[in-house]
Amino acid sequence: MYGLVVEFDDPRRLVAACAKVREAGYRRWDAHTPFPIHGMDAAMGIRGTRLPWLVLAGGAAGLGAALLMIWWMNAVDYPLNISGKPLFGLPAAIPVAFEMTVLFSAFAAFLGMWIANGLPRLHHPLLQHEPFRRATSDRFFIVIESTDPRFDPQATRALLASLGGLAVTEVQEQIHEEGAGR
Amino acid sequence: MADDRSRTTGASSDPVRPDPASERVRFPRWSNLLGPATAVVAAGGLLYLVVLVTLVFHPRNSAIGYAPAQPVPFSHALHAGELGLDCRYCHTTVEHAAQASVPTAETCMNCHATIFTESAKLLLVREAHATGKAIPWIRVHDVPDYAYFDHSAHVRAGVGCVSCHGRIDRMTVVSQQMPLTMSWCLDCHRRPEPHLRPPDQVTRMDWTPDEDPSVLGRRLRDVHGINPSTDCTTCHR
Amino acid sequence: MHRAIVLGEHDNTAYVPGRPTELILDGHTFTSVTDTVCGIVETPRPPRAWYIAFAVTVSLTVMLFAMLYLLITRGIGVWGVNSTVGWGWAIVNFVFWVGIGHAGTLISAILFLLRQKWRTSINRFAEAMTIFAVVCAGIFPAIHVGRVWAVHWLFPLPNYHAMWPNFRSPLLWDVFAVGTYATVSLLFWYTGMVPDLATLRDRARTKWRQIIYGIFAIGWRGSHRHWHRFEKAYLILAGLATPLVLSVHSVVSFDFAVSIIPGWHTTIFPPYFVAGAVFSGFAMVGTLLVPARQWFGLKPFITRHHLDNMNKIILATGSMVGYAYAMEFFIAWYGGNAFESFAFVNRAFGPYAWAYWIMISCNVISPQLFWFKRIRTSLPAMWIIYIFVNIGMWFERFVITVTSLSRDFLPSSWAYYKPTTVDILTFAGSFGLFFTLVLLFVRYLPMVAMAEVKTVMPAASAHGGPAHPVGDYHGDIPQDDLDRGKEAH
Amino acid sequence: MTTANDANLTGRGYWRSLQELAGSPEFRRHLDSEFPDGIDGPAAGFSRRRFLQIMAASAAMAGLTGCRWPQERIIPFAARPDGFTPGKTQQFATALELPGLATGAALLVTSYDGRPIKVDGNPEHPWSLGAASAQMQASVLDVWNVDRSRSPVRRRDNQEVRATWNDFATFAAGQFDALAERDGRGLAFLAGASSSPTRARLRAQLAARFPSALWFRHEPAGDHERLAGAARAFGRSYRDLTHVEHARVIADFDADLLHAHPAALRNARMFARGRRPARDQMNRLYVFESTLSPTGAAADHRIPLPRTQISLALAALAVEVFLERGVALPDGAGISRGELAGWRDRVPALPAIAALAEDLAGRRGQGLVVVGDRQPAWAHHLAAVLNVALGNVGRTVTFVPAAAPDADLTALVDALQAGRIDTLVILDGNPVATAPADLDVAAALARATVTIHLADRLDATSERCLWHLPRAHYLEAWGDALAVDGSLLAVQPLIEPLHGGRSELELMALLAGDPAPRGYDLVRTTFHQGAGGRGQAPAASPSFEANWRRFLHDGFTAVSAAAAQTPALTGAGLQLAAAAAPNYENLELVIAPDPRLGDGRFADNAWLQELPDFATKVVWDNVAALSPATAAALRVAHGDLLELEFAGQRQRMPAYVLPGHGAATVTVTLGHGRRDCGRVGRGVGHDAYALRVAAAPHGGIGLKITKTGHRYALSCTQDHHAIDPIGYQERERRVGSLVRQADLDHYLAHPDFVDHLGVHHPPLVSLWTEKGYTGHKWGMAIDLSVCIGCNACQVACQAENNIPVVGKDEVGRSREMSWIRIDRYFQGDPENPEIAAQPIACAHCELAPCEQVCPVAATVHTEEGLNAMVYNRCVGTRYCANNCPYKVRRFNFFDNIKQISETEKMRLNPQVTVRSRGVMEKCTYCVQRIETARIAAKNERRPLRDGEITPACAQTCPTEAIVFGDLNDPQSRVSRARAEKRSYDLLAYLNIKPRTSYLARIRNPHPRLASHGEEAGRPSGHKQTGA
Repeated sequence: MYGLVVEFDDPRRLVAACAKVREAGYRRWDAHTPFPIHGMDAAMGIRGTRLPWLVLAGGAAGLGAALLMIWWMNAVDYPLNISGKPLFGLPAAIPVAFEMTVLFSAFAAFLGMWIANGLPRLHHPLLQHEPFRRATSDRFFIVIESTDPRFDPQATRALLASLGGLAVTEVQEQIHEEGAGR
Repeated sequence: MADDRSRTTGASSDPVRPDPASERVRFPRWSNLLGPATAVVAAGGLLYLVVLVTLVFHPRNSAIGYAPAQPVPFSHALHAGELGLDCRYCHTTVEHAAQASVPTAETCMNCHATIFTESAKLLLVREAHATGKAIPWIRVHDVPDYAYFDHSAHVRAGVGCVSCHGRIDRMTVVSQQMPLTMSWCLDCHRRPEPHLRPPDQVTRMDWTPDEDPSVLGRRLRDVHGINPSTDCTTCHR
Repeated sequence: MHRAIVLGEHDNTAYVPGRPTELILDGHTFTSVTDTVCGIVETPRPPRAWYIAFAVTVSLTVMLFAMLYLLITRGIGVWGVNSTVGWGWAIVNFVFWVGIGHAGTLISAILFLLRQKWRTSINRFAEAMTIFAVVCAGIFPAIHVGRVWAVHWLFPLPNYHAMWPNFRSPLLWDVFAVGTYATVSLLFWYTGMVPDLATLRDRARTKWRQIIYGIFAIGWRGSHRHWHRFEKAYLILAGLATPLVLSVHSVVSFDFAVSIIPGWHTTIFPPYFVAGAVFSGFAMVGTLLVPARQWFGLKPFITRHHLDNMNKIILATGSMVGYAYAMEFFIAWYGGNAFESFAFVNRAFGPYAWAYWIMISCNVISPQLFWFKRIRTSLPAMWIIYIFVNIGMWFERFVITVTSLSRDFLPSSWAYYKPTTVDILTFAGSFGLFFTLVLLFVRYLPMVAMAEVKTVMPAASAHGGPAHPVGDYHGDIPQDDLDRGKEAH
Repeated sequence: MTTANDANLTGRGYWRSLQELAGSPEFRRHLDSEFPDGIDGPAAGFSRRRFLQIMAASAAMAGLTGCRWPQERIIPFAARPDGFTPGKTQQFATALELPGLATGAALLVTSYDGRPIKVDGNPEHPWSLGAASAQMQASVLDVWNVDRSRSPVRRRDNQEVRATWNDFATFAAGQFDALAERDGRGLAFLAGASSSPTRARLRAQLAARFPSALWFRHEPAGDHERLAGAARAFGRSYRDLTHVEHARVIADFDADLLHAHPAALRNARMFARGRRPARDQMNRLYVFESTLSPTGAAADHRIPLPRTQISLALAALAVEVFLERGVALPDGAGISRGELAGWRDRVPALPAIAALAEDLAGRRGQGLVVVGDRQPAWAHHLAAVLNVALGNVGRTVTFVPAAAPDADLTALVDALQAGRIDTLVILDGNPVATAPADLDVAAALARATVTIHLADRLDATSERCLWHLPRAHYLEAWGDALAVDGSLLAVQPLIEPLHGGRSELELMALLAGDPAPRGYDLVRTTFHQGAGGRGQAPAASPSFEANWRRFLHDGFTAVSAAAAQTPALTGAGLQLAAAAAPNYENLELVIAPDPRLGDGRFADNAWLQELPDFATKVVWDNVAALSPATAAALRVAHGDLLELEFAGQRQRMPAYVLPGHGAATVTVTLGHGRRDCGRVGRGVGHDAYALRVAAAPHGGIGLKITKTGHRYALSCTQDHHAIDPIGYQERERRVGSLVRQADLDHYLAHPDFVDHLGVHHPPLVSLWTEKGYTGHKWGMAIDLSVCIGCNACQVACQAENNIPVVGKDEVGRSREMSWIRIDRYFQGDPENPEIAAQPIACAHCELAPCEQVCPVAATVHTEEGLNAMVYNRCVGTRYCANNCPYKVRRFNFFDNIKQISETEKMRLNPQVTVRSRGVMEKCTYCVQRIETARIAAKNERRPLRDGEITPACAQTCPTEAIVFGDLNDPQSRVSRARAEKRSYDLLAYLNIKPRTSYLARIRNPHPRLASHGEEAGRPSGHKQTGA
């Protein structure tokens, strides 16, 4: 078994429920919603991500790479007298430098975010859980994984049931194929 | 009416029920490797492309070693090597013209009027000499037509024949030894020292300086005021 | 509560003090939003109109490639350009398409940072349009060079000529600017689309839809820990895209501004080009949205309020452009440079006056009609004005590029430029490509950003009342919002 | 031996080396065109040179075989001639007789591996001085023309049958022996004008063999009037020899002294040397002409008149000089003061005449009065009288004896019709096409049983002759000629006849009974009998061989100054033939040879066809030129297709409204609209011979014009489209600052006047420290005072730099390729404007706007400040051209080099890369010459000398208007030129620091005459017009 799932049809209840689950001291649990809901971070106690720092690093790298490239190519490797202008002039380098800064930071943000989220991940027990199909449309879920230290089939099920959701269901690790693979 | 449709569906809170007809597709566990796999393939492919372009397609590989069979099996190894003929004996204009010029049949006959007069290999030469119909040699060292190379300028400056043509004196069949690419030319135009020698030693194939070549090179530069230009117009007109 | 009805549509354009406008009408629920938007993609057969349109655009696209083949096999000579006017329609089209490509990112990024909730209904569409416009734009700089097979020399790739590109050239800046812009717009668009792709995946009926949408949804599960990083990344991308939008057309304008040609050599160009780009971009978005919302039942999402806002932006940017035209003239006169002032007199009264006055009437006069609310909210009126603006902005680029070149310093080399059939068909072809992509988009991808729309629905707020767009964390909620949130339940 | 360079003759080699190309459509098209049908022309008669060409070509064409780039062949000589270095150019002295002038021009022809590729003037010869006209230079192209006839052709019952020279020899033997039997009765020769002594000698031989053979002369643009006039004045026919260097006052009556005159090259040079802008050092030029000529443009006073009124203006001058200025009538004037007085009321009153008379009378022996070939004999006579009276003869003008012209075409036609001729040998020319329209030569030819035509093409005349014989080009044949000063010139071949042609001399010798004539021997014999070896047998005189060699080396033998004759007047009566002035009802027609195509002999020359006409800037066409007022009066618009009717003849021509054209006069030019020439010229333009009548070969009063209602598209290199009012005003406003000029007095008063004609701008500073130039610093200076816009530089550049010809349509689209162009501006009164000519080529700006915008660094600066254009790096964005303020960059919109035949590719200059499709090109200051000179100097371990490097344009410039050199050498000519006060930079305010600067034009008008177009000359205050 992968874990226990409770389904909601109203974001407000979900927020309240999340707070309870957190107070219950679970760690390996998560909420699944079709859209980001205000106040969830607080309710779930999610700490701010460090992504911005990664982006900053990316941008710096882009800027450095650009300036270095321009300077080396036009002023060092094959210096050419073009319009009698200096071999390397910052003003002329700014547009390219700027663009490369943006490009690198954008890649940092994009890749960084997906990698941190552990995506792409096409295979996931929840994706095989039939009711979960509406998690991207109009239903809201709380999942507590069976690997959580505090996980106890009965107690956890009771807790979830008490949250005022629609139904509490089990999510199997694997539906077909070699039964319980771990 | 489009409006209506949206309103009705909007009104109905009937949720999307998984259609029994469509069994839900489940991606197998290994599909989680697709992400990393794509990344690896992309990176690898890029690397491969770079290697391909920089190493495989480089003229170094396409051009070097080009050794076409010539109409007359003339051996530089024999003439320049064993017999030790000076390059300029045949390539007469190398010191005062852009082209080194391939010798005339007459030049060949200077000797071959008296030796190997019957040799079958020399048939074309004798014929050429008799009829005035030239021998169609095949060009080996062929720079692009928009690049203007001048032998005299280089020979007078003291760049040895070897530097571009290699050990001709060891070639039975002449083959290209250098890439003859623009970057290759530039290397020498930027740092000529290692290739400079006293002008009288230019045609000596086996010449080696008795001091550090770059030191000698620097001295020769100063003496002869050699400062090769990397201006485009030096080679492209 | 009662609402004014215009043409059987709810008019939510009225400003009621103390109450924010409803952005989603007809009491849509999360479910119905999903149904409506996904429904468009999921219908087995699209309306016949779609097939007809598709047939037309595809054939135009084929013609585009035929023209390119002709160009590459015969030479630039098949165009109308000459020794005096070295740049003709190719460059005009390039600037035109790049300009159009500005609305998308502007709507997604800048309006996002400005907390403009109404953007959520149209940003997906606008972003898509951006990508397609940039694709069309990208074609022209590549093919307008004399030796297409050597065009990769514009990139700093190692080579055995030991040669590097010249980073002082605005054309090289273009390569980087447009390249970056295309890439970032694509990332931005795709990132925002992943949750909706997941929705489509989960609703998919057939195997292949599940697989394909499944792959592109990269296993999105709506985990809130993911949403957290997602929002941050989205915010950052928006923050990056905003200066990018401004930079791209600035750099494009450098192609002209950095030169010495009278009429090109103008410091006002960067802001003026950006304003013009936004102007033309919104016009193109409108041109597409007005029919789209009609055909695909998106009126509740893309409401008159949205269109009204867009028209206001068009009015604003249109006025900026008009100001720029005036200022150009003023500076030309005030600067006292005989060549410069002639360049502008010649624009307005020389051989190309016809083009100039088309530009003025379309770009400066027609958007002024949007001062009138009647026109601003009338679908047919606004659509016609959109078309005018599109035409006018193309002519602006034509006027700038061609008139300046055709009469520069030495009267001896003055010449007149006439496009050839190839020029014209190539341009028409680029429209074919653009609309082909648009049609494919509306057929296979969610036209409205469902996840984002849901966040601005009343039911979405944890405190009740309309929630705030993604990324908006600490906006405090006015009291009456809370009340209305309650009364909704 | 062929070289890498030879391969680029095809322009293809240029591609092969671009690996990227492999996939391109370009590549595939090459594959198709890779194996052309070999070399044009028969491979018979293998000579070494011939062999070389073929091998060179085939090497160049050795297709794209193998994955490496294609194999090139190296074809060494079997035996290399002495002093020949493969790949190095050689120069040979030769000479060319231009159509109609019957005077030779000494030339120096450059040959590369046995292929003549460029023609220049012979710098040693005093009447060429290294200059060459556009026609002379373009003549090299005709050698390689693919439409030249390939073999003799015999006509059997209207079937053309290819024959051989042997066939003809056998035929001739029979035919002419028979003729010799009856003393050549019924035999006639038709020839062009020629000064060749050998031809004279052979003619004597022919006369000896056929005593009663008749001789006729046909020159469409001949100098009969000149000779006749001289004959009346001096009792025998002379040609006047002008010595402009001694002339301070020059009166040119329709003579185009500096351009179309037999001595134009030296005249122009000496005229220029007499234009130093200093007190009492400038000559003064008065020009009276109907249509606009370069001489007119250069004049201090230009008086446009109908052609028929010009001789009257001359008469008016005579009246003024002899009656008002009290100059004594010379002995044998042939007219009395009384008679002169009678002229008074018959001549026009022109203010300029009084001034001119004053100048001439005030400067006895320093004046010069010249009259053009289209003026009547009496005018030439009168001019002679004036020159004698003013003491000019012997100082500014001397006389060279000339053979009296033979009977003309009319006489021939009569003789033929009268059946007095059964065998006609046409040695030169194309009478059927170039005869007056009212002279039916074709029918007349039919009356003769045997007609033999020697011509370079199967033309209209050949088609009506029994025999057509291919004529050798002058660069293929031996010959000789007399220069304008009477010095003997050598005509020697640079190449074996490509198509087995023979020269006029060889044919004459053959007919004279020499079975196997060799041109070499013919000329050598003449030389031996004449200048060379005083009669002794060659073997006998040791000096002869030396003389002969020297003769061939120099290309001429100078004549002693004593040879200049100053004959005395005979006193033959001077009659004034007054013609009524034309008016708008009764227009005057002027028929003149085309400045480019001559009488049509150059119609098949693509360079000359695409050379913009000096005045109209029209290419690939000729026009009916008329003045704006005339056009307005007749309600004719520029570009209307007109129907001209003159003396019962009709022809359609497009109207060209030409400022400064004679009033009520329409000028048309000959040589266009030929239907019987090769591909290049066939049907280009409109045939003006159709309007010509034998009675009035130069036209006359009585022209009727009707509008056909059609418009006609003309291709011009300037004013591409009808200009609107705004553009017109702006142009008027700018010209003064582009072409800066002033009258001498104003210049002397304000030497710095040029600085006040440009934009007033703050001091020009760069935002960065500018690069200094140590070592050489190439630059150019162009003196607008002496540039006469003769176009010679443009052709020189075209030949030197392999500049493609693009054709009428492309020029119409403003896609002409010329690297140097001559801008021509009119200013002021449209009826008599200022005309300014300004050569424009790349100025190699130090802060070149073109360079910074090139994304691939294909155009960059060299250490010596050249603006280098690297074709093989160019990707063709055309950004550089856009950003060039002078618009001197040229783009290859199509693959121009593929348009020309493999044969013609043989003449491309291997020292210059052939540009392919999609690349930009422009003037390089002839960098190939710079590099060659530099390497030579380096090899000799010596510095470059000033003047050692001369770009093609400067080399050929008749007036030395273009000077090139090192700006870092204060002593160099260019530095000194730029140091002059009147030197200015075009568009300097852009701070682009051009390396080419201009010297303002200084004019020297008569103080009492308000100089026309003075607003151009005198800057009124500090107006801000352009740069």
